[in-house]
Amino acid sequence: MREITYAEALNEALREEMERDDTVFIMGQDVGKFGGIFGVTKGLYEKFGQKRVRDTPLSESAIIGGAVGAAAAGGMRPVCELMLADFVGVCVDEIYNKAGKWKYMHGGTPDISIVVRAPMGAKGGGGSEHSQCPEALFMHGTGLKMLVPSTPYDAKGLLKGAIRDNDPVVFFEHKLLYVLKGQVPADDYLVPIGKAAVRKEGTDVTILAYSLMVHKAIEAALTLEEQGISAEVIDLRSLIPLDLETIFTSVAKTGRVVIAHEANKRGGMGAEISAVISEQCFKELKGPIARVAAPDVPIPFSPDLEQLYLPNAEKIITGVKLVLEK
Amino acid sequence: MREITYAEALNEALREEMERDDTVFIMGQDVGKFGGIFGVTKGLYEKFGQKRVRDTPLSESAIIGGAVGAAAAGGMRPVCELMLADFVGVCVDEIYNKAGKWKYMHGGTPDISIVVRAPMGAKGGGGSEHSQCPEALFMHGTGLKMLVPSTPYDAKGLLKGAIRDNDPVVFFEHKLLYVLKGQVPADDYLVPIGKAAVRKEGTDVTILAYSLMVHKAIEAALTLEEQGISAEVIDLRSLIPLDLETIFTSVAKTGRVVIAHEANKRGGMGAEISAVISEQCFKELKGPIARVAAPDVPIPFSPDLEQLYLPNAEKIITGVKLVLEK
Amino acid sequence: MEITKSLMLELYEKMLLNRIVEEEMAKLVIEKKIFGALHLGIGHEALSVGATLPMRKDDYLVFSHRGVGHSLTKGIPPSQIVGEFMGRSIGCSKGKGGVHLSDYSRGVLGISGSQGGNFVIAAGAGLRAKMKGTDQVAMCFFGEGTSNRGPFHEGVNMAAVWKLPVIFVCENDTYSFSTHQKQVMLIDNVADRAASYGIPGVVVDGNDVLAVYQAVNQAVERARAGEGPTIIEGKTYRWCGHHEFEDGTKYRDKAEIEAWKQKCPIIRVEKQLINYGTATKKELKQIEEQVKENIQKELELANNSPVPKPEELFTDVYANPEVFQRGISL
Amino acid sequence: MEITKSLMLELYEKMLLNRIVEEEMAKLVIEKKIFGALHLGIGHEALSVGATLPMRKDDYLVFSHRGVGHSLTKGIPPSQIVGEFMGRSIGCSKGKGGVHLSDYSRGVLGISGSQGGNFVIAAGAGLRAKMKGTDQVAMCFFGEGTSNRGPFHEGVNMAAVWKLPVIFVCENDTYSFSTHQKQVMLIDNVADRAASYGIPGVVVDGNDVLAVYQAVNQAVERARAGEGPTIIEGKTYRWCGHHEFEDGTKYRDKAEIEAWKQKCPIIRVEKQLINYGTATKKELKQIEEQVKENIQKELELANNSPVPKPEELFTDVYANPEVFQRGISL
Ligand SMILES: Cc1ncc(C[n+]2csc(CCOP(=O)(O)OP(=O)(O)O)c2C)c(N)n1
Ligand SMILES: Cc1ncc(C[n+]2csc(CCOP(=O)(O)OP(=O)(O)O)c2C)c(N)n1
Ligand SMILES: [Mg+2]
Ligand SMILES: [Mg+2]
Repeated sequence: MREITYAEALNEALREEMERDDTVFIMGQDVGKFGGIFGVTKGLYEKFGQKRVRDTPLSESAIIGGAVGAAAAGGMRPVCELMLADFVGVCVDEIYNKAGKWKYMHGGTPDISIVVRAPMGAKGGGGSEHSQCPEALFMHGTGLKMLVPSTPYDAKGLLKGAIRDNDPVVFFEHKLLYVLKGQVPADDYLVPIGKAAVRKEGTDVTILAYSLMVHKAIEAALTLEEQGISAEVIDLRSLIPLDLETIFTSVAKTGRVVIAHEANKRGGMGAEISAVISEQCFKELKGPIARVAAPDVPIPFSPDLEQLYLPNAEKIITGVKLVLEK
Repeated sequence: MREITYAEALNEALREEMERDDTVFIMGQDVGKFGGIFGVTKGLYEKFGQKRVRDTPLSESAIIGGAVGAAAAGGMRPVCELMLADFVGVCVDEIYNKAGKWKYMHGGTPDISIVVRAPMGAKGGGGSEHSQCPEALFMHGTGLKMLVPSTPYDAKGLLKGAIRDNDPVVFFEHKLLYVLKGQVPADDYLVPIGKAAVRKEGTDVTILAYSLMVHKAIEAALTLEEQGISAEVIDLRSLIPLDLETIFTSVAKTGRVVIAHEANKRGGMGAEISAVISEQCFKELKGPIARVAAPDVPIPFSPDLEQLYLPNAEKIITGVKLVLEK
Repeated sequence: MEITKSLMLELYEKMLLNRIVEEEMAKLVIEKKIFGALHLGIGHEALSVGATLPMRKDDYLVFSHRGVGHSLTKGIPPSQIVGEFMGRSIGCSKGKGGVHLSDYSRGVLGISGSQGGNFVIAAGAGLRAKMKGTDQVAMCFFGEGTSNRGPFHEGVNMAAVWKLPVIFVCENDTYSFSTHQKQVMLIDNVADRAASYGIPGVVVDGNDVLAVYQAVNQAVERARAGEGPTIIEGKTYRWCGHHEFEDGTKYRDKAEIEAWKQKCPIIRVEKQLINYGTATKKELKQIEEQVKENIQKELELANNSPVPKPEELFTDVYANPEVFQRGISL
Repeated sequence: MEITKSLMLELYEKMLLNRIVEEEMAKLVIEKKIFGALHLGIGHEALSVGATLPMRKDDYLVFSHRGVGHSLTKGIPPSQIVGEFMGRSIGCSKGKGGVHLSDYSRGVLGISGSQGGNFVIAAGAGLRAKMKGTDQVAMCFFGEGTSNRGPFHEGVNMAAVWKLPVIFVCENDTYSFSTHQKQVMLIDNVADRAASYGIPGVVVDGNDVLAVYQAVNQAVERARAGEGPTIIEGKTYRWCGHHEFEDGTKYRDKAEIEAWKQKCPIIRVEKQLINYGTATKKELKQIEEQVKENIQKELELANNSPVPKPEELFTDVYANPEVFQRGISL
């Protein structure tokens, strides 16, 4: 199969869905002729015109609120691009309260069929306000779905699914993944929302990860393998809904869990995942659940400090050994 | 000792701190002559004038961002009132990113000595956008402190401490608590930030709660007592920092934990608390950690549905029995 | 445009309907049958009715917390509005929304609990109409106080740049809760802010239903013709408190309130009808009787409606409900 | 006000400093010694220097992402600015802020990573000055693109209503990243939005450093006198890309860029100095030599500065660090 990058895979998903369904359109800053700052919307303006690939003012409330309005008013499927995931902070009301609650509040009538795409993560010298992984903010939300693909294949398949989904989907792409190449079918396929993928089988410990961290987890698992420790790596892919079945099956097998994410630990995704496991798999657990995550500090600018800040394969290995010892 | 209400206790804290320190001032909608919609700032305008008790435009970004600016520029201690906690959604960037990160990002220089007060919770027919308990949104934040008093005594003592603290403090008051009466010293005292309170001792199970839920937990514990189950009730009071010592000591004693909060469960406060306990007290745990929380749906308006939605003593009892059985 | 007798009578009838339904709702608050915050629009009727009536059924309506009159005028039956506020299943949002009224079959998209969230939603609805190539418009009501929130700026600007068919209607009643306009903005007319976006801004007497109707109608025509948004501001006054938990006298002079009551928009149109010989007292009386009779029936419908079934708590969260997971605990 | 020779020379020197430091920084990006996004202000120097110089050391400065020139003019040594961008401990934010430059000893409060967050921070700084009764002012720089964000509206309005000593300076370079002003707003002048807040709005030639200096100086005087905020807009152009990861030619004509380079603000002041006989070529050359020499020394300082110590990762989060808890895991 041909190999393309994660960014190209996203681009293909957008193109195919826009061809298939003329209610799909794009809104965001510099997504038009410029093609988006990570190139994800490249060529779409030329193909679909400015009506469907809309450069917006620097107005995130208007972008997301406008998308909610267009969807609620009937039948539109806007795909919004936030320039960086950090900027969810200026439109939490629109995502968390409007997109997430307007269906319920209004007795179920409008489908808020929007997708909010946002590039997250540290990539070397972005600093506290340009490097965040804010997914945990939405975990507590209601009415939202949330996807975090780690491969080009999933990027395409999940984005297509998100666009076709009638519910609002927050879609986080890791900046460092855009250039990652992988096999991606040229034709139409969907990756089901709410299904995790077992990336490597193992029997001693379960490592749960998503987005960029999946690759660190696999790296860790391969090193552990050499040391005689068999780690199972699960790529969650979908944070809302979580694929509890796959998680629980693995925990039942290994009895030990490490959760890895790039965002800081306190109140992060790891908290919910850990809590749900200890609620439902208590008897199967042979040791504490470790969270390998960034410390609870803002993201430092200095690339040297940033490296210390970020979780990586080595820290995952330490985490695994910790839960195996206890 | 005299009894006053939670709202009066807060009012007293504000008055005393404003008398003590002329850098303390208040900003918010209708906090002036009107005295705030729950009466918390009553009489302060008359006493301190419009310079220090500032009615603002309907502009939450400007309220919180303005407070951050005033504090960062040097030595001011603004206390902001959001009319309802739900409206944190429109100023997440200011609270989460500016208040929480500007010290670190700027190499440690400015103290962001602000307090953000916000009335939270369902009180009968507020609906999805006027009843929320959004504390979990800030649990993941860095650089913030977060307080959630459950009694008039703590309301005064913690608010005074929050105002004197040099760090940004998010301070959630439950709407239904404003009328609660309790003993409150007329003089100056502080309740230490970061210390939980054991409200009732017990040996079979630890119930962790905060804000309004503390009262439901005590109610549940008294009923359980009659049934021969001895529950320890801990009022967390401070969510950031969490008093892990008190929590762990209790868990070591009981081995069983129920966490109760009003907000919905997924990604809520209970997740972090559960995760931290299962990380650090795994050996002491005799059963799964249960979270008694609202379901993951927006808050329904209908008071009948709202009652079904809300956690209460009965649900806490069910939760306790569940963890005792497992 | 020509003002016909039938239009005037319709305006009159809708204003009466608006007024009386709200008066009844105020009683239901006292009877503790309506919960939560009820924000009465009594005094605002020339705006709620005069600005909503020029809309078609398929136009989009987004209002503020003070939206009972607008909803009635857009055609939601009183039983469904009152029932909604009572948390009953007859409610237009099945009792789940309360003050967050909506009726998607009539283009009523709802309100934003966080004031000001509506500007951007309305822009989005306008965008939908424009992209679909329909000639629908979106109407966005808001208070002068709310015009100081950021999304006003973002929403109006986006609508302006994209020439979206949106009419922003400011119900300027001088107060935002207890706060006087002069405390929160230096300019007198919210509509003057239109200049920041390069669109027309119009100020009208917000108690003159005909003036409102005409100004809005013109803006609607402009919007349908693809010429973009307009800001229309009507100066009016709310007679009651901000909501039914306070009576509005703590921060406003009795004399000021009285003076505005003298300018009652309903009596004004009544006088116009009679003075110009357009209608007789008897005709108007008949309309009033009919309105009242109808309201009583509707109230009964609301009152007899059951509360939502417990399972309703869990429905309508997602379009694809299989998402739902609640785990073991409670 | 009188324009003295020494003022003109100071403006010239600071503009040169601004230009050359940024040119050096561009090289450091290529050498991979500067990481992250560097947004050069080359072309904007008449604004960054002309509008910052009227400030006192104790005045508050809040700028946008394009803030190197402003920081230099406010007195932060080049070593500390470049060092910050290099992530070194000499940096004015100890290498923790990077593009989020600050220096609280010089009133430089920093930038908002989310564009537009600065308006409300500046209003707050102005509020602090006003409440303390000092005559300090706060200066808030922003781009024309960012003037479409909500906090512009909220921050300027609050400053206006409370008559806060804030000067909002728009560096209008027509583009917001790749987006032309005409795509995102219908009016030509951002400063015209001042009318929405009842405050003065002034448009100046943003490449004429003397015009900028005078307009800003007047606004500063007005602010110090307690008369409230002003919006000043200078029309200018950025010569480079939005940041150093793109060169700005994908969405802008080469001819347009060239035309603006012809209007170089530094050459303009150079010509003024020489044509009016205020200074000789030799004098200017001497200044340039000095500036360059100084910059070389400063760059060396930055380059020799160590990276932050590992423990720095955990400091400066709280004023009371005992808060910190990280639990067992990693
Ligand atoms: C973001 C936000 N802040 C505050 C409130 C609380 N609130 C509701 S209505 C209102 C006053 C609105 O005044 P105005 O816009 O003039 O409308 P009016 O009530 O006069 O009709 C306030 C402060 C809110 N709902 N949302
Ligand atoms: C809230 C937010 N949205 C988007 C961005 C990304 N961004 C940074 S600068 C910029 C363009 C700003 O344009 P303008 O205000 O005109 O300033 P200029 O770059 O031209 O100096 C954008 C879109 C951001 N930092 N914050
Ligand atoms: Mg009003
Ligand atoms: Mg620009």
